[in-house]
Amino acid sequence: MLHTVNKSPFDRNSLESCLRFAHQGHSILLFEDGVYGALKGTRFETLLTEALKSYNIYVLVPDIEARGMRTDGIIEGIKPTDYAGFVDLVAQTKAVQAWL
Amino acid sequence: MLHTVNKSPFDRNSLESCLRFAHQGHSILLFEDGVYGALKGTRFETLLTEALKSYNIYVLVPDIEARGMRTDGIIEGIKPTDYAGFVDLVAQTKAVQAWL
Amino acid sequence: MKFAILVNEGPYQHQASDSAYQFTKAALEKGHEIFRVFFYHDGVNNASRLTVPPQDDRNIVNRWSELAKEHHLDMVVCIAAAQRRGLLDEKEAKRHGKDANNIAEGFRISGLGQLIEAGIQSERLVVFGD
Amino acid sequence: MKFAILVNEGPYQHQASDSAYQFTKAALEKGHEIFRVFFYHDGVNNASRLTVPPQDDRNIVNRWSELAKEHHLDMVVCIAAAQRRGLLDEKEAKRHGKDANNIAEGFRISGLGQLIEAGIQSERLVVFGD
Amino acid sequence: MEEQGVIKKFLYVNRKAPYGSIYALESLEVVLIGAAFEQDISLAFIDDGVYQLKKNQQTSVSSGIGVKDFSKTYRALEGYDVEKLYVDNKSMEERGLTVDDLIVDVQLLDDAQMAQLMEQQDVVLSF
Amino acid sequence: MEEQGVIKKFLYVNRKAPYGSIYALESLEVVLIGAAFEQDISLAFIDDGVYQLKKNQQTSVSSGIGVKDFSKTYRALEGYDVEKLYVDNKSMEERGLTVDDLIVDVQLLDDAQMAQLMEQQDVVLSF
Repeated sequence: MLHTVNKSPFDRNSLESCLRFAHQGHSILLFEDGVYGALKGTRFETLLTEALKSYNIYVLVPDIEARGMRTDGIIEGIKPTDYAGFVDLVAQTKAVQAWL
Repeated sequence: MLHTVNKSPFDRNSLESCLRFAHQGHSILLFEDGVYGALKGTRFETLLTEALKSYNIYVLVPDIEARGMRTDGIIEGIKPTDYAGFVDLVAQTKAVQAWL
Repeated sequence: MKFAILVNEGPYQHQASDSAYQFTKAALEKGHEIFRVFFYHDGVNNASRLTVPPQDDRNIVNRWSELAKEHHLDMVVCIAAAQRRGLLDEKEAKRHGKDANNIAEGFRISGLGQLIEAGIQSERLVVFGD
Repeated sequence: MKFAILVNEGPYQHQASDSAYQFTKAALEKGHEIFRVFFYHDGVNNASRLTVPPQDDRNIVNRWSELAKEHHLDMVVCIAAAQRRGLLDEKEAKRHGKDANNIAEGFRISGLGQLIEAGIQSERLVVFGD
Repeated sequence: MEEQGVIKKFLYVNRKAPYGSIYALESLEVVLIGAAFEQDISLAFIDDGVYQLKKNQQTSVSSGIGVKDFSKTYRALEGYDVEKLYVDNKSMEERGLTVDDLIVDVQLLDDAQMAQLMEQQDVVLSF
Repeated sequence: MEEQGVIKKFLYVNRKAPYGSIYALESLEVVLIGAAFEQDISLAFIDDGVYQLKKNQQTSVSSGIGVKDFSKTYRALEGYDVEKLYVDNKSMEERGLTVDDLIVDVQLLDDAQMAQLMEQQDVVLSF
């Protein structure tokens, strides 16, 4: 299953709820304001680093760049992708759950 | 100053930010989904009980009742009010800050 | 006392417009003056005369129009926000070559300066949003 | 593969419609089929032909209309959500005694059953919202 | 309304409080319409979504917050054969709620059970 | 545009990230218009609002997320005599940001200083 998270972890509880219910081996895509969770040096870095042990985590590069960040600022292990990659992720998994 | 908080503390960080910047003696009104913060028995009860030592905290009864709660479910010290009371609170303080 | 009201969200999706309406009504009932109600962001959608809410639900747009009529409220819709979102009066529709307009009675379209002016001229500004 | 897209927010206020558009475009470029794009909640406001965004900004409504034209997309606006928010086609306007309609080219108004059908008929449903 | 025998598992995920926004109400409207399609429907209530089911909601167009109370519609779901309502136990606990506070019968699920439920779905609708 | 000599303290409170929603952009539009009224204007950036000022934002109508980059407008504020930009230090720290990451010069404030700034205002605009 693919989980999508589009909200900043600083502002909302969506990422935390997603992590509570996602299965080992599931994929999680961070996009829109959700990309702030993918960055090194924030209060959430530990949470994400821990989550990487259980999930495949992706982050949408156009959203990262729009917000003034670069792919080298992403936590190691989180995979950068683009809209085409987003489409592939959806196609590869059985269902998508949006954590709105 | 009157601070208004209309978001659930479970969902957003607005109440916590408000409490970080409100001055001793300021008034805080919880309304809309913000009223969930005023209830006894939730994870935020301690935070609100502590905040009552520094602030005058109000909660909008029509929003409480709409959501199936009753005034006897409100944390002791938080004052129930209605729209007319909301108007008075605004009139009594120099400025209003909405924590959207 | 002189109040100004800012509404940042559209009808139905968020409670902001409902709360702003109840507050405005209560303030008027207490004898306060409402200098202006300003609609910004998606709040501009509160001014559409094309809404058809279910019969058993409140009619947010009409409620505002009626309150305005009764109390001579100045209800201003931000022109920039309205253009982005498709809320036009006859003049704006003509100016942009659109074949229809959708503004409801009691609302007028004007600039953001009207919000600043409301902040200056009123004694309290109360903001309702998401 | 056959995708369905659900858009829950209006244009400009939230990024949902932008993201949904970029996703849909990318899916089409990869040769996938889009069974339907369904607009719900404030998402119905993406279908207004009265928007006039600033010249240097994207035109969200036109972008959808053009994509639909090019790829024969089925873009459906939820009737119940649209009525509440003032998004009408000619037939709906007539039915409710409204003097104007505001739906843009390429969109059609229909019931929520079309969303369920999209869930059944497509292989993946992707939701964009706030 | 039959779709030629295709039966999919649909999950409606409700994570938002009622009244502050319309998502709860409009989600319920989809559920009601969707019931006619004879799919395998489940509803999950998580985070502030559990508040949607709180008993004793009290407001009307002419009183309270001026918005109609739609909570009784959850009781009507049974009549539409929508009977699988699942509530996240942790969300209930954090809010000091028990099943007695809810307007309908539900099944309380722990994290693992809710995760299992989600895993089985074909279509997940979240608003 | 003068208002007969009335000068009020206006504070714009920015707590939301850019692009995910329009609040940051439309807040800035109010600031620009408001500058013509010769009031005493301050801008506060708190929580995800600090991200509005991040350097190197990169998107346009035809690339990236397809939304125009408006961050350069913050640089233009000085030309409108809007010079009091205050940033919450704790929000910066939690996000691993320093003033070097920001597109404009700002003053970092601790909790007490920011509270003091808010206390002095006549009108607080939050979006």
